Amino acid sequence: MLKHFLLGLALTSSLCTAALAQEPKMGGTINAVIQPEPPGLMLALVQNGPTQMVSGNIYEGLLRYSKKLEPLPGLAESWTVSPDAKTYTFKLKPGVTWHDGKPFTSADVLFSVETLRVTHARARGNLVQVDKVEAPDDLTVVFTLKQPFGPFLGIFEVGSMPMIPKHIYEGSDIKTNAANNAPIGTGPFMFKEWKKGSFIQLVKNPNYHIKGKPYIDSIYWQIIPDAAARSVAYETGKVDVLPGGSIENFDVPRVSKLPNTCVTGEGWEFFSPLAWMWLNNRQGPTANKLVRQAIMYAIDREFARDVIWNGLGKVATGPSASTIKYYTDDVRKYPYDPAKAKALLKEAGYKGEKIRMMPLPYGETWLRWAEAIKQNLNDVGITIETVATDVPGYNQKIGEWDFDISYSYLYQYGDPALGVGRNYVSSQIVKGQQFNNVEGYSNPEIDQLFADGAVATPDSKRKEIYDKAQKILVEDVPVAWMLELQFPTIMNCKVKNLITTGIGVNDGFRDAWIDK
Amino acid sequence: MTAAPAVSIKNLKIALPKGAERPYAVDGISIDLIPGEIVCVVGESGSGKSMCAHALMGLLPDTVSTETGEIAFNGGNLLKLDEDGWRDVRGRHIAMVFQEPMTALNPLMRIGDQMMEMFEAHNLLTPKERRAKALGLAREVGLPDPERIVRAYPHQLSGGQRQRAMIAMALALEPAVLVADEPTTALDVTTQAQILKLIRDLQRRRNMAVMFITHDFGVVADIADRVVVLRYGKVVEEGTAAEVLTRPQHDYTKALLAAVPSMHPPVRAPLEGREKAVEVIGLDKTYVTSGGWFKPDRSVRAANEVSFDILQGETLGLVGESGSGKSSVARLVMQLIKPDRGTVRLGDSDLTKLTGRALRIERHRIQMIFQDPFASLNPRRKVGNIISDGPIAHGTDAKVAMQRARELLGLVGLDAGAMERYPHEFSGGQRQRIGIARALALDPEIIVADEAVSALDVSVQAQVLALLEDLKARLGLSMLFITHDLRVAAQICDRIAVMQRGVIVELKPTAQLFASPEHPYTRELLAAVPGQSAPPQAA
Amino acid sequence: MLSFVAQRIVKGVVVLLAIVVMNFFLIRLAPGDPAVVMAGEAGASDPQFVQQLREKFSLDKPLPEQLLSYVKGIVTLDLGFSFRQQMPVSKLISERIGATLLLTLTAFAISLVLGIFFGTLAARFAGSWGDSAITAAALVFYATPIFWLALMAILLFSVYLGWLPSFGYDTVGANYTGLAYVGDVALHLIMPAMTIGLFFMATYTRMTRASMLEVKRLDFVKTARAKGLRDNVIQRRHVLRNALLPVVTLAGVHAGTLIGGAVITETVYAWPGIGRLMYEALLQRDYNLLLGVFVVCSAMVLIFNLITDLVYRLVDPRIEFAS
Amino acid sequence: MKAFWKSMLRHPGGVIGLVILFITIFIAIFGPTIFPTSPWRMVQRPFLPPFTNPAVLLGTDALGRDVFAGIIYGARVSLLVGMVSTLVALIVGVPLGATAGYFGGRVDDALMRFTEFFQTIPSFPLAIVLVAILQPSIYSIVASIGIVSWPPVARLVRAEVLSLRTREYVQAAIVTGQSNSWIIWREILPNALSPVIVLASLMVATAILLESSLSFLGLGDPNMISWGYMVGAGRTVIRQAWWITVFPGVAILLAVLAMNLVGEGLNDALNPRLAKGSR
Repeated sequence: MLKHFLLGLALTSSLCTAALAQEPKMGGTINAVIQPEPPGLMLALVQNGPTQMVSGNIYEGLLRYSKKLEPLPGLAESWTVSPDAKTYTFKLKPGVTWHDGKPFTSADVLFSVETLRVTHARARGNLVQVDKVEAPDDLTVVFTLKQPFGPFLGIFEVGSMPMIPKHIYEGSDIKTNAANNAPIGTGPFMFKEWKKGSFIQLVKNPNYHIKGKPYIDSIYWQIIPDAAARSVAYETGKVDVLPGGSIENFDVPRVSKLPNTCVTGEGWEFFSPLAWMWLNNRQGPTANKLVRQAIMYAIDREFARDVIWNGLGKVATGPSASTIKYYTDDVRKYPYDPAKAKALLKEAGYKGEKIRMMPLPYGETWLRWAEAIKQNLNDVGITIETVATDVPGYNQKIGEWDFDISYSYLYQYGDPALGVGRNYVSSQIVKGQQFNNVEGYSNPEIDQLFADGAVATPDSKRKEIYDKAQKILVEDVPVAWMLELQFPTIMNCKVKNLITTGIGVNDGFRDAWIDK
Repeated sequence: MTAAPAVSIKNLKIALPKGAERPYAVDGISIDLIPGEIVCVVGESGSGKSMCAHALMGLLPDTVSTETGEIAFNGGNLLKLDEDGWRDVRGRHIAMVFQEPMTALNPLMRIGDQMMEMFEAHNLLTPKERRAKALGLAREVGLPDPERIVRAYPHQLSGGQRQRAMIAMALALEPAVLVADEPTTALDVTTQAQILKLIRDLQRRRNMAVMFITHDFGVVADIADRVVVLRYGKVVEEGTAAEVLTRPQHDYTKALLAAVPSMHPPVRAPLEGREKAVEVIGLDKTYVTSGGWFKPDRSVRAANEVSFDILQGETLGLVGESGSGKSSVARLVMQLIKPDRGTVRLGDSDLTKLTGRALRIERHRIQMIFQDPFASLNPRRKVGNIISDGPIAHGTDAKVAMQRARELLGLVGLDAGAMERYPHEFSGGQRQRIGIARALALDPEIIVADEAVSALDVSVQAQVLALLEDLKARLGLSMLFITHDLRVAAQICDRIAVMQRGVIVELKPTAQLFASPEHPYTRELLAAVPGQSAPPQAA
Repeated sequence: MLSFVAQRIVKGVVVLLAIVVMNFFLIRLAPGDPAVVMAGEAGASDPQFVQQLREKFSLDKPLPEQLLSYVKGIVTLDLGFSFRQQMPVSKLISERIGATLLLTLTAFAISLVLGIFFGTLAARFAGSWGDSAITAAALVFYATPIFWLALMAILLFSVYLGWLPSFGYDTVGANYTGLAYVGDVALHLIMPAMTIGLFFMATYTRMTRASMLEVKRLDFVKTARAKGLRDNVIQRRHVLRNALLPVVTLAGVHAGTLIGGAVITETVYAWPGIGRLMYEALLQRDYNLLLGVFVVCSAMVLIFNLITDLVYRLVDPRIEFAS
Repeated sequence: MKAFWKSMLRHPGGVIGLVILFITIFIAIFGPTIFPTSPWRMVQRPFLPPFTNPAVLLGTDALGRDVFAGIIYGARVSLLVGMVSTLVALIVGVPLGATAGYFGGRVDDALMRFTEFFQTIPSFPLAIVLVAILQPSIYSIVASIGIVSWPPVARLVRAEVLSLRTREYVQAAIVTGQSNSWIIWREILPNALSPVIVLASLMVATAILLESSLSFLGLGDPNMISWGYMVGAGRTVIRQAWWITVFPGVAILLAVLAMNLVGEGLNDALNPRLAKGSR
């Protein structure tokens, strides 16, 4: 049954691709689900998932990225890199205007960079290597780095570095500026209305800088808090697009099979979410490498993929997802092998001490997964006590290292220097945070490798370094990697060309159109 | 005299549901109700008298059923009527007045509206005429300020006014027959006298046939033309009032009549020179209800400078109508409520000064017998415990206390087997005996009896009174006897204090009080006691 | 009567302040704070970022100081600023409360009217099969978990029959006006209102029935029968009116609590009300918003209690306007 | 006692309720011994429909776990939560109500203000907040349900005590020199018990519903399987696997129904006023 379903999935995806050949039609409205309701739409201030998804239509970044993560022109028409890999020059697209009609210039880029350095934690990290930013003319921006930084061209996506209008925010308190409630960007859609608890409406930007686009007149982001109700809304034709993660996994196969439904797993390449179990390396049985390895053998990851994730995604082989740069699978393998797990536990001298497990409170899928793993671990003789909490409690407990086993899935942003190293180098063992080296793994060799990898040139050198790092990490099992996740986007087949880049729905509905 | 009966009940048999103490509530009763005549149906509780009244209205509860018999009215048999037929009869031809006027009136409707319903029920008159009629009726039954009363709600009226309103309602359609089910039982004695007079007058004026249910022979003597005595659902004696009251034939009737206490106090042994058992000086108690922020507080003075004393071996009666403060005084004396001012002195100790443990210890010297034999015993404790709990609390060994309880049960005329039983297994009179045993268990010096016999049937009442007298004499007790019933007071008290609105208006030796009452209120009370006039002569 | 209302309002304000203080501390006892939550959502959480957020929300100040400034705000009817939504709490609540009031009051009205109707019917024919059917149905609705009922209703009416919309307050993007808009909202309202309503309807049905059977036995009903009144007049005028008193009391208690209690229904039907807002605020540790919702809901409870008391006093002449 | 059972058994609803209740209690106590399969164990392929495989009679859930085992084990948690949280409410409410009712005056005023205060805060949201603060576990759930449900108990007990306090047998106890605590425990509370028992039986039902609602919102104890958890967990797959929600849903319905029926039976049996009257 599972196989049949996968086949169907592939088939519908290819049908969608075939549709590309058609001539886009103008007009129409798309109803999409947004979950949860975003706290705000000002991308420079708020960066959670739903905000990015909605505001990706309003704001734009300098670059976009293909599904293979190659940079594509965005607000920057072209770019050059100096031979020493320390100077990046961007040529901006001429004739771009903000939603209020004012022109978009290099001054806006400078202003955005400086603002984001204050308000956008991830941008701040990404810009650490930047020495200065200059605007020789209205349409040119030059970034000068302190030293070469391999992933630099990968930080200009709209969510990572949105362009915000200088003329509106300059001189005001950006946090309380009234424009935050009706954000102004350069994107293909403009903010129209937000009825709290019901919907957010965006309308076509008639002066968009690509003539003829966008095709759609209006987008309604519908806010429906219950997952079952969301799938009913799709089923009854009230919404056309279910972005990844908006319905429970268990419901995906059924909804996918509804008539006139297209499903795609594409559009997550840039983020490459990788799920793993945090294993506390500091204390308790999980401080022992053998126990951690035993856990890797004990959990049935194929079962999790096939049953809990409906066959979507891939079993992870190590700290990097297979979609990001320098990935290698030439590492130690951990197949499902309870017997080996038991042997390792015996060797480690584990005697059934209680281990606390804190599931990720992100909905039914994660709870089911934790239950399945609990059962897996029970089967090899590990005693698990589940600790329940809600999202804030989870964040706090993770940040304070108050767990034995927990879960997370993190984005990798295409490059190990951006999204992998942070979880394993010892300089990232900082209390109170949730996306760093929470497990407390400390290995000077790894520290050195990641430090070198970020600034090494050329690419082949970087690959060598990261290959080595992956080998060591997989042997040590600082965390138990589980799956490369895929969040399928489900939509009515009349919606065409929705996902065109590696950023997927978050990159806006610029190219989408409706077949009538 | 031989007018045709308005209604005649013939050989009526009403079956009780299975498992009741007897098969028939009413067992072959025949009664004729003749226009212009008041028939009193007399009996003790459970005699089936109320059932008769309800049968006449077609208002029997669903659990009972009429088995045989006939109620002949207007050439038909009422028992054959369907619900529509009954509706036509009720109110229009036969009307009824109930015992408890407070609950018999709808609390959410104005008095006038409830009167007007009478006409509405039978589609008579226009609303405007109905209103005028209601006003007229209110006037006829002597309600003060009728314009205001018809707009008032039941709770705004006094008990007597409510009963007048009920009577007005019953008379609205000039029914041929009026059924009055203990209409004065819930009322004070002075009010009772007025209501009896009202019924009598109206009956005369309208030439109605009246069926008057009562347990009180005093009332019978005042109002009845004819008397029917019931016992266990059967008629034991029937005749004119004069015959039955003066020359009762049946033993039961005789016993009932004999049990009615006389208005003439017996001669009592003088008590001069004895010591004071209790001294009550200047008790004051005011109840205050907060009126909210912008309204004055409302206050009721339950006891106003109340002073008296009781000699050793003496019974002091405290007499008054409801609301006179006599029960409050009993509770003040018992320290169940604390007075605002005043002293209760038992020998050398002042109870009002004691609190907490000290008071609890001293309490055994003064004990109380309560009014309601059903409410005064904890239904969830065995009789043995009820009696022995007090002594045990005072430190008596449990075994000794139990033994003593057994003896006390014997003393009040119950056998020791009662120890292991629960209160609900006893009759009202027996319960009151248990209550007396409980009071005696602590070897008190003084007993406060608060309406101790008021809830009992007249024959049982006589027995309990006799028991009290006997015990008092044997144990040398003093007693504060609170009652509303002057007849009872006359029989048992050495002295009587009459209370009105928190004040003792007169305190005198019993015989003297009855012979020459001084205070107008005392006179009024004495005059209102039913059954003093000679039985009415048969017309 | 005015003094009664004034007195109640002053008492209510005192209760509200106590609720503010208690909940203020209670909410802060929960693990995690809004800064941590927002940092978590942003996918980045360096200490600088969290510290910025804390400062922005004044969470770095000592608790008593925070409380004092919050209470000061409350006194001037300012419920503070929502950390997460970047908006005054009063604005967020006022945007939502209309939907909640519409939902709960409709549910309340439906349940009260139908409940009394069925309860009266059952009491009138006590012991008949109709009575048994009503009583049984009431029991079943009373015992059904509300979220289960909601899911089943969506399946039946939205998916299989396609009669009713499954979510939302109105048809988004339809831009109906006038009567068409009212009709559209009404259509959306039916299922959520019935879901809440059925439970309470069951309660009122049972209560009305029991109360009527009790009143039926009272003396004044006998008086009414002795007058020769028709049975349905007796039932309506004498039995029902008196039987409704306890129902009114209970309904008053419900009317207030309903407003905060619609969390589940609002969630399942995506109804944009404050029950959901409260739950979301809790999950985001949006202290001010959560407190604000509590204060408003509690105020509603007090207002409805007051209304109930006033109604009660109008219906029952025995109670006077004193405390 | 005999009379009590007699009148209880006269009430057909009460009998049905008692039967269901006893079966549920029996399952809660002995079920796990009789059916040793852990409800967490993945025993079959996921989404196996009911009545197709006798080994998993009621089918399997999204992970291939036995729904029947879940119902059996869930009975224990649901009943436990229902009863213990009611007990908590009684432990808070009864002494509070009794104290207020017995001593009256300022004590009464203060305690009743306190009760009103708790009644003013919407109860379900308060329960949610409390569980969130204490973090979901069987203890926090029981505590929160108890905390939000005691005010009606306190009010009922107070009203009962207030009326019983003036009863003559209570006055008799005072007069015979009994202490306050003796009077409250021996004379008053035993007689206030019947309405409290009736209320408690209904509260158990409400608590089971509350627990299921909390579970539905994801605030259940993850170490214990309860019916509410099963419904909550199954709701996302309600379309393809109705049995995952329907069976535990029916279990909740039956248990709550049983408690209500028992409550009504108790009410009629313990309330002589109703028992005597014609029905």
